Amino acid sequence: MMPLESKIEGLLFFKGEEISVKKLAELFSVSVSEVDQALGRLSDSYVNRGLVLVRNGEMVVLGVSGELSPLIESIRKEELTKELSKAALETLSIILYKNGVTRSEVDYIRGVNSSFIIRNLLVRGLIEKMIDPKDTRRILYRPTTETLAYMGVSTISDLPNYEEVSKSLTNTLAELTTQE
Amino acid sequence: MMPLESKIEGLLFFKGEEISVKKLAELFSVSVSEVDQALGRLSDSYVNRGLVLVRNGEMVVLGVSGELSPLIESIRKEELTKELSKAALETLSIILYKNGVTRSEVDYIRGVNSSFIIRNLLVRGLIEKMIDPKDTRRILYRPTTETLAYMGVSTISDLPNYEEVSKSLTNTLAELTTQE
Amino acid sequence: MESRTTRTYNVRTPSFEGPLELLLSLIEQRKLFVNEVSLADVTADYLAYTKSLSENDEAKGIGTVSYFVLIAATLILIKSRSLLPNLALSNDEEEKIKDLEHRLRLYQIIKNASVDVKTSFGAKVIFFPNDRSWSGPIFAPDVQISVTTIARSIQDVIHNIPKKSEPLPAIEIKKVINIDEMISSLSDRIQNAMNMSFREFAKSHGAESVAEARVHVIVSFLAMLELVREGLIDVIQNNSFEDIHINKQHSPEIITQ
Repeated sequence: MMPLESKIEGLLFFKGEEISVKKLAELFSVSVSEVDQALGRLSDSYVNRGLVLVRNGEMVVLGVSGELSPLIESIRKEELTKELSKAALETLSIILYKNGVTRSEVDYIRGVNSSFIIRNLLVRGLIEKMIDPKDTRRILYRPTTETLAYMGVSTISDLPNYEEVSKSLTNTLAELTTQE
Repeated sequence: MMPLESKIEGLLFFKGEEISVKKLAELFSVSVSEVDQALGRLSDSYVNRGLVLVRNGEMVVLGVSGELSPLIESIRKEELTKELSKAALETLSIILYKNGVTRSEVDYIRGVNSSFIIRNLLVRGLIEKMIDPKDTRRILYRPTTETLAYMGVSTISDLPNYEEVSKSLTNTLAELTTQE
Repeated sequence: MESRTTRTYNVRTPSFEGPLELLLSLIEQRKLFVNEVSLADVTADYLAYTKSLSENDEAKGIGTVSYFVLIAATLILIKSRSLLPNLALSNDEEEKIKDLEHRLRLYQIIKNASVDVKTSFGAKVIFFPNDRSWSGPIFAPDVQISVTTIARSIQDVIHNIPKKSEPLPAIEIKKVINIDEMISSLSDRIQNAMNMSFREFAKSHGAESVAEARVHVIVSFLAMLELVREGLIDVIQNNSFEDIHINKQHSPEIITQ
């Protein structure tokens, strides 16, 4: 049986964002003081490790040890300035022309999995997530306003061959629905 | 001074996606074998922890321990598709246990054309293409890290009956070559 | 193309995606090992299934049937040798038989492994973190992003979308000599007649007896399916027991006789 601190560790890693001690207690069906103790043990276990447990009042989050921040900075810079690959440009073009598309739709159109590329486009602020208004469980991707501005396009339908392209994308996706 | 495995840990945590052993060696200005050793120590340190180090060939990534799978699934918004058709299962099994196989080899073993199934597996991110290092004109298919994660194993050799299955596959394939 | 009775038949027949799956299942049903003896044993059942496929299974499409036929040719060789031990086979034919045994063993290994894969798949998933929100997005464009490059990229995307009907796969086959002869004969006759009846074709091979005629029908049938696999001819069968009409492909206007 895995100790509580390990369960909390896995959860914090997965979430990648702040979570309250109270919420942790609820999730694991334990008391707040049990969570407190587990957090203490988790924090101790990170001595000389690459991770650190940051606690801000009632909120906790997992972070990278401060010693590594120069390295993280340089990697982040590299990520942001690296030239976009052909695959990334293709993915961006689908998201531009389709304006509101799920990851699996992008995958289907490209014939390969696009999760890493989408992640990178998100980090670079080129695309953003939105909840599908028709189905709140679905996440759609769309270009950010900055991207449109950068391209000098005031509205999506100004893109070259907009009608034709969006029609053939829609037709391809219709096949996906009939298949399922 | 922080040990190499802790630096790698912090970096993998920050990246949140797979990175090659070679890239790690470059980033920390150490040799590939030093990275290999550090990865071994890191992996060992995760026994009974909430994290797990998944290694797929030359790629490594940090994941949440499989023991926490039910919890993570319950808080995740997107649902996982766990269904695989019989044909997809067979094709995936060939690619998993053979780890690097051409489409015609898959066709040969299954006795039917597998291009449609292979495309589906590519789209789902369960397999990926790679150039055959021995013959750059050939394309090989291999499992993605995602597939190992779906199977709950941190390395390919942890697959069920891995030794036995891959050995009998290799032997049977070798028989065929000697005969030709 | 399908009558009501054939549909009921479909329901009762377990569906096999490929010839190796069918063969292995026939051998395993009999609790036999994969070897020449067991292959000879199951040949009749295999041929019966293949025949029912080509007659009844509209959904499979004739392209899939051809995979079954390829293996059927080798099985007929194996069966012939089991009946006539003195029958001399060419090196090529011997190789084909060995090759089939190998493929079946390989397939058996994979089929068994896939049971384990099915059990483990998704049972205890290792999750990777959500999209990183600990380092919020910073707008970082790339000079390549312009209307021109994006328009070009989307054209590449559309160009690479696979067409719905992909051509029949061109896998390499070493043909059994008898089938080869049938094919060249069939091809020649098609050149001349452009449209002929299957019965007429089988008959024209000059069978001496009823038994021999039956063999001709089987071999001709296999040869014809081989041609279909290669996409050379189209087969039109109006009803299960009716005659099959053969046409050269790309000549739909001369279907009627």
